[in-house]
Amino acid sequence: MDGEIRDTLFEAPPMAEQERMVEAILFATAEPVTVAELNARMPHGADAKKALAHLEKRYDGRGVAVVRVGDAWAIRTAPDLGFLMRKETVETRKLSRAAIETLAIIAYHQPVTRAEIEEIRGVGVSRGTVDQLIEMGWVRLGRRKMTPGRPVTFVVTEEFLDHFGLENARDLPGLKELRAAGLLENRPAPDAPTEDEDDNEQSDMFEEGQA
Amino acid sequence: MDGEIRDTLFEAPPMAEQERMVEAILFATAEPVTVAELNARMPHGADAKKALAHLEKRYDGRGVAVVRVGDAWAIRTAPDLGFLMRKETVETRKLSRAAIETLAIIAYHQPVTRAEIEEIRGVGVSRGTVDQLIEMGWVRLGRRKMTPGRPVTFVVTEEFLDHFGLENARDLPGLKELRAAGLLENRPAPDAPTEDEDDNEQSDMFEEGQA
Amino acid sequence: MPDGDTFGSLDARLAAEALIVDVEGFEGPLDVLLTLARTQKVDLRAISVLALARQYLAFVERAKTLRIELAADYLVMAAWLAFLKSRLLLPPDPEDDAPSGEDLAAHLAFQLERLQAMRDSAARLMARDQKGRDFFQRGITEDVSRVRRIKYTATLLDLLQGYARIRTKDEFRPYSMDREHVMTMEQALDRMRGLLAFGGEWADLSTYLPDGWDGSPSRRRSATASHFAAALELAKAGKLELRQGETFGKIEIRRAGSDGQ
Repeated sequence: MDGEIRDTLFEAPPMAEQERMVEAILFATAEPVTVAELNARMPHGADAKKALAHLEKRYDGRGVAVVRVGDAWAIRTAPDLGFLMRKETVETRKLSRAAIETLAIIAYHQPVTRAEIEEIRGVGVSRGTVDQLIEMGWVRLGRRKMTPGRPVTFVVTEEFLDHFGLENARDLPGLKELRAAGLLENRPAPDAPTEDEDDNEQSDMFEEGQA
Repeated sequence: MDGEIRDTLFEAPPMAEQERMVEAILFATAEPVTVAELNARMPHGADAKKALAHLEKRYDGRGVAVVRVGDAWAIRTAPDLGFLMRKETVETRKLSRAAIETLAIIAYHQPVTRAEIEEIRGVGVSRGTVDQLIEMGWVRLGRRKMTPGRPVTFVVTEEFLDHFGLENARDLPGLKELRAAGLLENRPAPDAPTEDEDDNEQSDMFEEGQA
Repeated sequence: MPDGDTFGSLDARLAAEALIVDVEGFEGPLDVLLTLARTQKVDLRAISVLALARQYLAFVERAKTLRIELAADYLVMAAWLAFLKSRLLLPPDPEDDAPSGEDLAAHLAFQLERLQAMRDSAARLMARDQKGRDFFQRGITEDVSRVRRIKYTATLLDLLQGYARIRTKDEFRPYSMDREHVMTMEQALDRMRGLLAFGGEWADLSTYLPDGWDGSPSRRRSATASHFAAALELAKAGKLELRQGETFGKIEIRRAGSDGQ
């Protein structure tokens, strides 16, 4: 009797059952759910990560798919069926060219300061542009840079990854090629005052920012 | 190639494809969807009703189910997994003084009736207090007393003994032992005048009232 | 390198003319330079910076003739390019340790290539499947309802104290009434020695205070201080264990060696 109680208390449900649970939780929400949260909501001893792997495979090729967004997971409709959802289509505010370019620079160069964005675009970045991206939930403040003045940096959010169907920021299209071509380097101008001590910091922080 | 395009234009997509479509539409739509609406949204010639039947079967026993809501259809959490949609937080609180005293009386005097508890405490015992102790599993109903009115009695449970590390309710220290332990140390000085008692009691009450 | 003069003359003027028409549509001097560079119809890496400088300067000249006011940063760029042009044309001065014209030109080419790369990336990003346009999130969501469950607990000491409290009411007057508002450490030590027999579980030191001493602040202070001192004494003697979760947190005590129960 005592032993039985202990079993139900301390033994995780079978994997098929865990898979059903992950399925129910992911179906119930529009936002991606982290593995930690899944584990917290499932019975003691459950292995959400493993259950997720099973579920992902199960939905392969179906009308909806299990997708990874940063360290969270969500169910989304298959992109090839978008034409059926005309009714659900959300009109996104049309972004200006400046906003789109700024967004791309933040995504590819993150964490990046306003000064660095301006240096890349060769023109001032209006407050409203970054504010708009923050308001849309695609950009947020990152850690301050350890350079004089400790300027704030900008990074992209999980919502950005979710919106563009990216598993994580390393999956940005062409990122590897750009890096190999040296185009993501923060190369100081030869005639710039020589206080740029953060040449390499940029690419280092980029990796860390995604952890 | 040309032929293929014509096929997709004029012939209904294969049933597996239709099933994917129904799946995506039911997933993404904010309300349950009728068969008529499904047909209207799917390519010409599709048979939503049939596709729905396939989908319903596919989700049989899964973490979510295809269910009928009025004359429309939706995907919903499987009924047995509703508990996953509740987040339970446990807050530990100390038992109230009244509850502890009532519990102590039951432990020391079991089996004991409500009237007896009130007599020992010198104050009424609310129904809620005893109910709380019963709900906690520390107190249960004992045999009825063979006195007029056959009142119910209360006794402590195994769980109570377990919680307090007692083999038996008789192991509770007696008055003499409590005194030896200092719990009944509040012995009056043998020569204390009795009217003093009243005085002091008053001042004590006064002080407590200020706290 | 293509002949710079070609760009400096007719072509450059034509290109400049076209740019002037919609100067409002440009996002700064780098944007103009990038557009001009495209007229060279070569890979950005093979661009003639000298030709580009000439094209840009022609663009600024043209604006001046047409009395179109350019923003300051366009003019700053013009001044810098004029300087760069002279650097590129004059033989390097061995005395001068400033960066060479070639270095400056290479950096400008890098900036243009980087801006172009970001533009291409932005276009690729926007061409991806997007949520709410190509793929969709769940339409019917279920909120997680929060249920708060309260678990009540009590220790054996609470129980015994509770019982003692009731019995004391009939038979005894509370001890505290016979004293001043001061409790000595010896008194506390005496009490706690006895109480500890039931203190197998961690309990807040304040639960050990006697009845009647938790009312007025001065009495509570005295009782707390004496019990705390007594607890330290007993801990020193190895009779009890003390712990405090955080600074200013609750001080909890239990009988020494209660672990192995």
